[in-house]
Amino acid sequence: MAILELMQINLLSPMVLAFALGIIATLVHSDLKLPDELYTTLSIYLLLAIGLKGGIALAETSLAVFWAPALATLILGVIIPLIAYAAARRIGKLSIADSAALAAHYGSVSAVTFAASQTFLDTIGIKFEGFMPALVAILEVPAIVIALLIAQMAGGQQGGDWKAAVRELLTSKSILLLVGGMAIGWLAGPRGGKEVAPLFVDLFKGALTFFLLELGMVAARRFRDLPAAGLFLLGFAIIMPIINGTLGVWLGHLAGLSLGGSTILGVLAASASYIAAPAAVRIALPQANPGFYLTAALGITFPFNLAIGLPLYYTLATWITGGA
Amino acid sequence: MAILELMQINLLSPMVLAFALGIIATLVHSDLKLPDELYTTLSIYLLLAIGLKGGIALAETSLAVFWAPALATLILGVIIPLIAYAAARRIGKLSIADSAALAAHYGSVSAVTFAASQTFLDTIGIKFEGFMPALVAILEVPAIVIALLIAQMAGGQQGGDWKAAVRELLTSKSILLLVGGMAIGWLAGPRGGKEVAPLFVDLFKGALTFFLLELGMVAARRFRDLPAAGLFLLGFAIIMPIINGTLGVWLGHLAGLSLGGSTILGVLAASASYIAAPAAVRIALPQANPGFYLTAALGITFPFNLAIGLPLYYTLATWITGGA
Amino acid sequence: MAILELMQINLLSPMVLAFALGIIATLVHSDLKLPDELYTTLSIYLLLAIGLKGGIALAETSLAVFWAPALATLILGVIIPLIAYAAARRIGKLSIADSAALAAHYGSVSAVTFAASQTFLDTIGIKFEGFMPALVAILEVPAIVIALLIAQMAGGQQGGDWKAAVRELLTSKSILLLVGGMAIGWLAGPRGGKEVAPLFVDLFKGALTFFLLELGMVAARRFRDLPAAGLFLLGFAIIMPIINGTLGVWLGHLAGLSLGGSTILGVLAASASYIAAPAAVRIALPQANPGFYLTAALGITFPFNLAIGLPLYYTLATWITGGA
Amino acid sequence: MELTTVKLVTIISEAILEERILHDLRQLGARGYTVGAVRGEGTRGVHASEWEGKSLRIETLVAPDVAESILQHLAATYFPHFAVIAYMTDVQVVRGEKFRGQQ
Amino acid sequence: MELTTVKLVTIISEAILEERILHDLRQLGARGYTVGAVRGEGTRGVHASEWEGKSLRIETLVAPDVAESILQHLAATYFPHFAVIAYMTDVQVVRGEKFRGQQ
Amino acid sequence: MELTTVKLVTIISEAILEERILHDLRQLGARGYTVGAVRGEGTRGVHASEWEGKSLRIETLVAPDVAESILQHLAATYFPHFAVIAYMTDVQVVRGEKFRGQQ
Ligand SMILES: Nc1ncnc2c1ncn2[C@@H]1O[C@H](COP(=O)(O)O)[C@@H](O)[C@H]1O
Ligand SMILES: Nc1ncnc2c1ncn2[C@@H]1O[C@H](COP(=O)(O)O)[C@@H](O)[C@H]1O
Ligand SMILES: Nc1ncnc2c1ncn2[C@@H]1O[C@H](COP(=O)(O)O)[C@@H](O)[C@H]1O
Ligand code: NA
Ligand code: NA
Ligand code: NA
Repeated sequence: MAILELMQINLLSPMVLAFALGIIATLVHSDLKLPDELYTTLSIYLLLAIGLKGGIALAETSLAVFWAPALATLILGVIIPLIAYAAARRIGKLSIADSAALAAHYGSVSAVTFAASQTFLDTIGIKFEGFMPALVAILEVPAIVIALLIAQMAGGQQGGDWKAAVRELLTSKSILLLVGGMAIGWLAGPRGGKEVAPLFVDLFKGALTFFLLELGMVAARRFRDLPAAGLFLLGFAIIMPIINGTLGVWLGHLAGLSLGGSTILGVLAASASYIAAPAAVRIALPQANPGFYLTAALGITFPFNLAIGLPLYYTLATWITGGA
Repeated sequence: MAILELMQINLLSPMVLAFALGIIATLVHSDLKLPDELYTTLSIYLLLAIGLKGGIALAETSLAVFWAPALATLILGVIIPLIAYAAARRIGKLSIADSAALAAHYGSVSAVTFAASQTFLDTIGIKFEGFMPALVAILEVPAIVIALLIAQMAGGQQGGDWKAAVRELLTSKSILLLVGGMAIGWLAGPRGGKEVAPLFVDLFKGALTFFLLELGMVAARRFRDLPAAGLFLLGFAIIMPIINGTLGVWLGHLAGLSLGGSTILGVLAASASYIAAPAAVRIALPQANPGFYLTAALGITFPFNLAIGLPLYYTLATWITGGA
Repeated sequence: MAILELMQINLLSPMVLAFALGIIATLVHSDLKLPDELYTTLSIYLLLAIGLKGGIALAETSLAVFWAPALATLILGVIIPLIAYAAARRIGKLSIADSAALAAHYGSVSAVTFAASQTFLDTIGIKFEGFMPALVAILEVPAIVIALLIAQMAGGQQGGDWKAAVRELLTSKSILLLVGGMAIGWLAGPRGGKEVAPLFVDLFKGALTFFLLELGMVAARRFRDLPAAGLFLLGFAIIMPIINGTLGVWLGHLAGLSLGGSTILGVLAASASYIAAPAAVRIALPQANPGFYLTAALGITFPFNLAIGLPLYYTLATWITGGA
Repeated sequence: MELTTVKLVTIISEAILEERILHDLRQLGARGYTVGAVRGEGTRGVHASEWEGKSLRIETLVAPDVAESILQHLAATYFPHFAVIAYMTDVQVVRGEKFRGQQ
Repeated sequence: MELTTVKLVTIISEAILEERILHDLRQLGARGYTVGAVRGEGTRGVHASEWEGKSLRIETLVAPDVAESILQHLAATYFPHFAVIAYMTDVQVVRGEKFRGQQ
Repeated sequence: MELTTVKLVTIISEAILEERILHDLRQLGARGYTVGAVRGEGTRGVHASEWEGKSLRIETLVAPDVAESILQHLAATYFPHFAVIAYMTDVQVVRGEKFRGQQ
């Protein structure tokens, strides 16, 4: 399929359309407001469901197949924050704290972007490795830790509580649900999984659609901060994912992932965290400006990946893997 | 089927029984209380689901089939508020503001009553046009605008902010979700729709049942205001829907709708809004007494339509359409 | 199957694993927190779903089959609080109020433990009578009333409002939803039930898993009060359910219940209430220490029953009923 | 603008007592109240209703004598066995008669 | 530590008026606000927005003259037809300039 | 009835600081607290935790000296980088010893 056709399929999925509806709702100042509790519930559900499915798949995966993709993911978790930090500090002339904060966000991963990529590949009929959620868990933490380390070494870290941030990170709900869900899936196996499939599998895409409606409203509120963020941030939030995505696809291919698997590793690399990273950064780098990192991650990169990134990284993957 | 048999089928549906349970819960002063957030979530879900299904159907409907029912619906949206206003002002001797408020509520439409009518027809095995949700959207707004216009022309409108009310109305969550859901369904088409069907189709009746449990409790709290509302309002809230329902069925038949479609247009005409209208009226006609319009719409007309109206309008439709 | 194998199956169910994940989340001080509204919603859902399924089954049950198990259940509701009160007062030397409070909790029943036992029997492929939820409703109230009576006769009841507590109990949400759900199921019958089955049947196990995640966190918070509760309470909260469970299995067998039915009656007898009883006791016996009864019921007995009790009572039932 | 000083009484209570306390307030002369959901910790340790949901924060604007009788009543009725606290403060309102009424 | 006394204005209002009241507050010189969800009952009986969700409890810390003009404005604009009440009280803050500003 | 005057300290804070602030309150001598969920806007623009949920409204009844040390501590520790404000006021309670304690 040509990239334009892929983009059309992607843009016309209920998921992306719901995101667009959320944006519209905010722009026309609608009184639509999803309860905070619904948002929290859906994010817990999505993380647990992603983990569960991954755990069940992992139970049937041999270490021989898994180690190379896992290593590739870890490498991404080290390299991306370094690139992101350098770009923000050298080219963008941002402060140490702001640069490290961006590095943490772009090095880590967005579980919802991951979920959207699964759904996208399902729709166009491309298979991928079942253990991909395990890579989400592997990629989530290290980049944040490395970014905080950079900040500390560069002397930009004052007033923040570094150790508290790492502790918070490891026990954060996103890690706990993802890893916990995987453990449940792995221990309960396919038989246990089948019992809860009506909730955790069948409803997944619908729940994701609902969630993206809310996320569209959140992202649109970020748009207001775009002018203040400036041109550098806009460029950063679009070019950085393309670089990281290419890197991810390529490393995935080297590590032996399939076309679908390489696409998803590209998506993971390209995506910017907006659950784990903001919380950790707020604690460890309180002087970093949330107006920068949240606007970039949630206001620009997330919509970009959702609308354009998914078909783009897939097309890249067909080139790099030679179409299979 | 005889009307008594239809009424029995309707009254013994889980939906209507849940509504009754909600009423009982309030009357016995149970501590049962559904979280407000659940109520909000369910109403968002129902509106979005109604819109989605309608949009998918609309994608497969030709304008040649659609224009006549759409026009009939618009006509209802103009006539009903005029009748309702005249009845409230002349017969009921209510103030201009109170009369216009009632006109707005009875001219507009209750999405939940619509959903219940779909479920009822499903149960007795009667088909209807897939584009009916589009008629819900068409009927929701005009009547409210016309009622506010009447109030302004009659000089009863003081202190309210008319323009703000119409703006609020057009961007209100019920319009946004209904129209937005239709756009999503229309653009995503049957393929996209199938992906989210486990959430938005399979769970629909269950969610409606849950919602009606809450609505039963809300309606029962309205019962307390019944004595203050007086005999006129009680009559109005029962006779008005019968007149409007007959009008709706008849216009639907003239416009070429099937037996099921005519029944539903009757239900739409008969139903009274309690989401869009109260919000708009509160802004534009603050001096109107909510004790009147909410008690009538939610405390009398809604239960009447749910328990008796559905089989009644269907029976009317079998007479008017000649049984097919 | 040997008991160890049964225990393994039980411990590796998604349900029990989710409970364990909730405990871990609390022990590592994770920021995971399910919204209160989700908790409330799930508990309403579970009670309504249990009732519904029971009501549908009850519609197909003849009184000839039902009266003996119902009587056996009533007897349990009278005997268990007497045993529990005597044990707490004589052996544990607790105050009259604290002893009666424990009696109320252990005499009544935990709907979630019941749901877990259904799921457990499903998993190991053991059938049970469909009318079991009716027994949950029968067992819920009497024990609490009897316990409050004991307290009053023993003179330990001061300052509490006995009549208010019983009124509160009979209109409490757990009774209302259970009995109301049964009435709906009974009236709507299998046809109506099928319409709402995607929500109330298919999603049941998934919802239970979600609920147990939260309950694990609640139970773990109770662990902190364990040292203060003392050794007697620990023993009471483990030995009491074993005694009651044995009694329940045996009476169930006498009343003609199947292997599965006897197991479940054992589970009902063994389980301790933590929805209806705490609310009633708080009103009627305010001087009883919640640190005792909640810690015992929720912090010890519930996890014990969930992890060890289910396979244990089933094994007991295979012995007592002679394996069928 | 004529401002009047009335008393704002704030009560933090277990959720289970809601109906009871609101009833008492009305009896004692309060003509309105506002309730919000909170959670908290004090000296009494665990609440029975803790895991069942939130506690309540009840506010009522009343005349000074009503305020005193409310505090007195709460202290006598609920402080011994329930997790309830209450305090009052002076606030200024427009049209004080709405809150003072003729008790 | 230098403490300054400013006015805390508390408004209980139907949810439907949120945007309007917050807009008014800004116009009248408030430089911040905090909103919580509450429910309640007063003398006016039923609210239109009652079943649609909660009422709001809006708090704003402002200079005394701003507080007075807020109360005056609310009394004139909303008290007649809407379920709105408002009151103010003195509170002490560190760094009062944040709340007093140069209106 | 013997009424005592104690200080009510109210803190509006990003949710992320909850554990930290409650810990500080205990250290500084508070013997209880009440927390509610709110949202708001001030001069500092966006919160990091904004989209992650609500802010918190923390109230604690304490002796006057404790109140002052809480305000001082918050101003020094959190005001520079976090969206936190705090204020205190006098309130009257029955049985003040519950809140004053022996710090
Ligand atoms: N010093 C305090 N400041 C604020 N709230 C308090 C204080 N002490 C108790 N509370 C509140 O009152 C409830 C009951 O307190 P207690 O009876 O001391 O356990 C607690 O859950 C808190 O919400
Ligand atoms: N005396 C009062 N004390 C506290 N809150 C009140 C009082 N009167 C009214 N309210 C609140 O203000 C809202 C509107 O009151 P009203 O306009 O009197 O119906 C009510 O829903 C309550 O939340
Ligand atoms: N003047 C004010 N009145 C009431 N609340 C305020 C005020 N200023 C700030 N706040 C609250 O404190 C939070 C942080 O404010 P700021 O640090 O100024 O952004 C806001 O989100 C509001 O909830
Ligand atoms: Na990334
Ligand atoms: Na209508
Ligand atoms: Na029991």
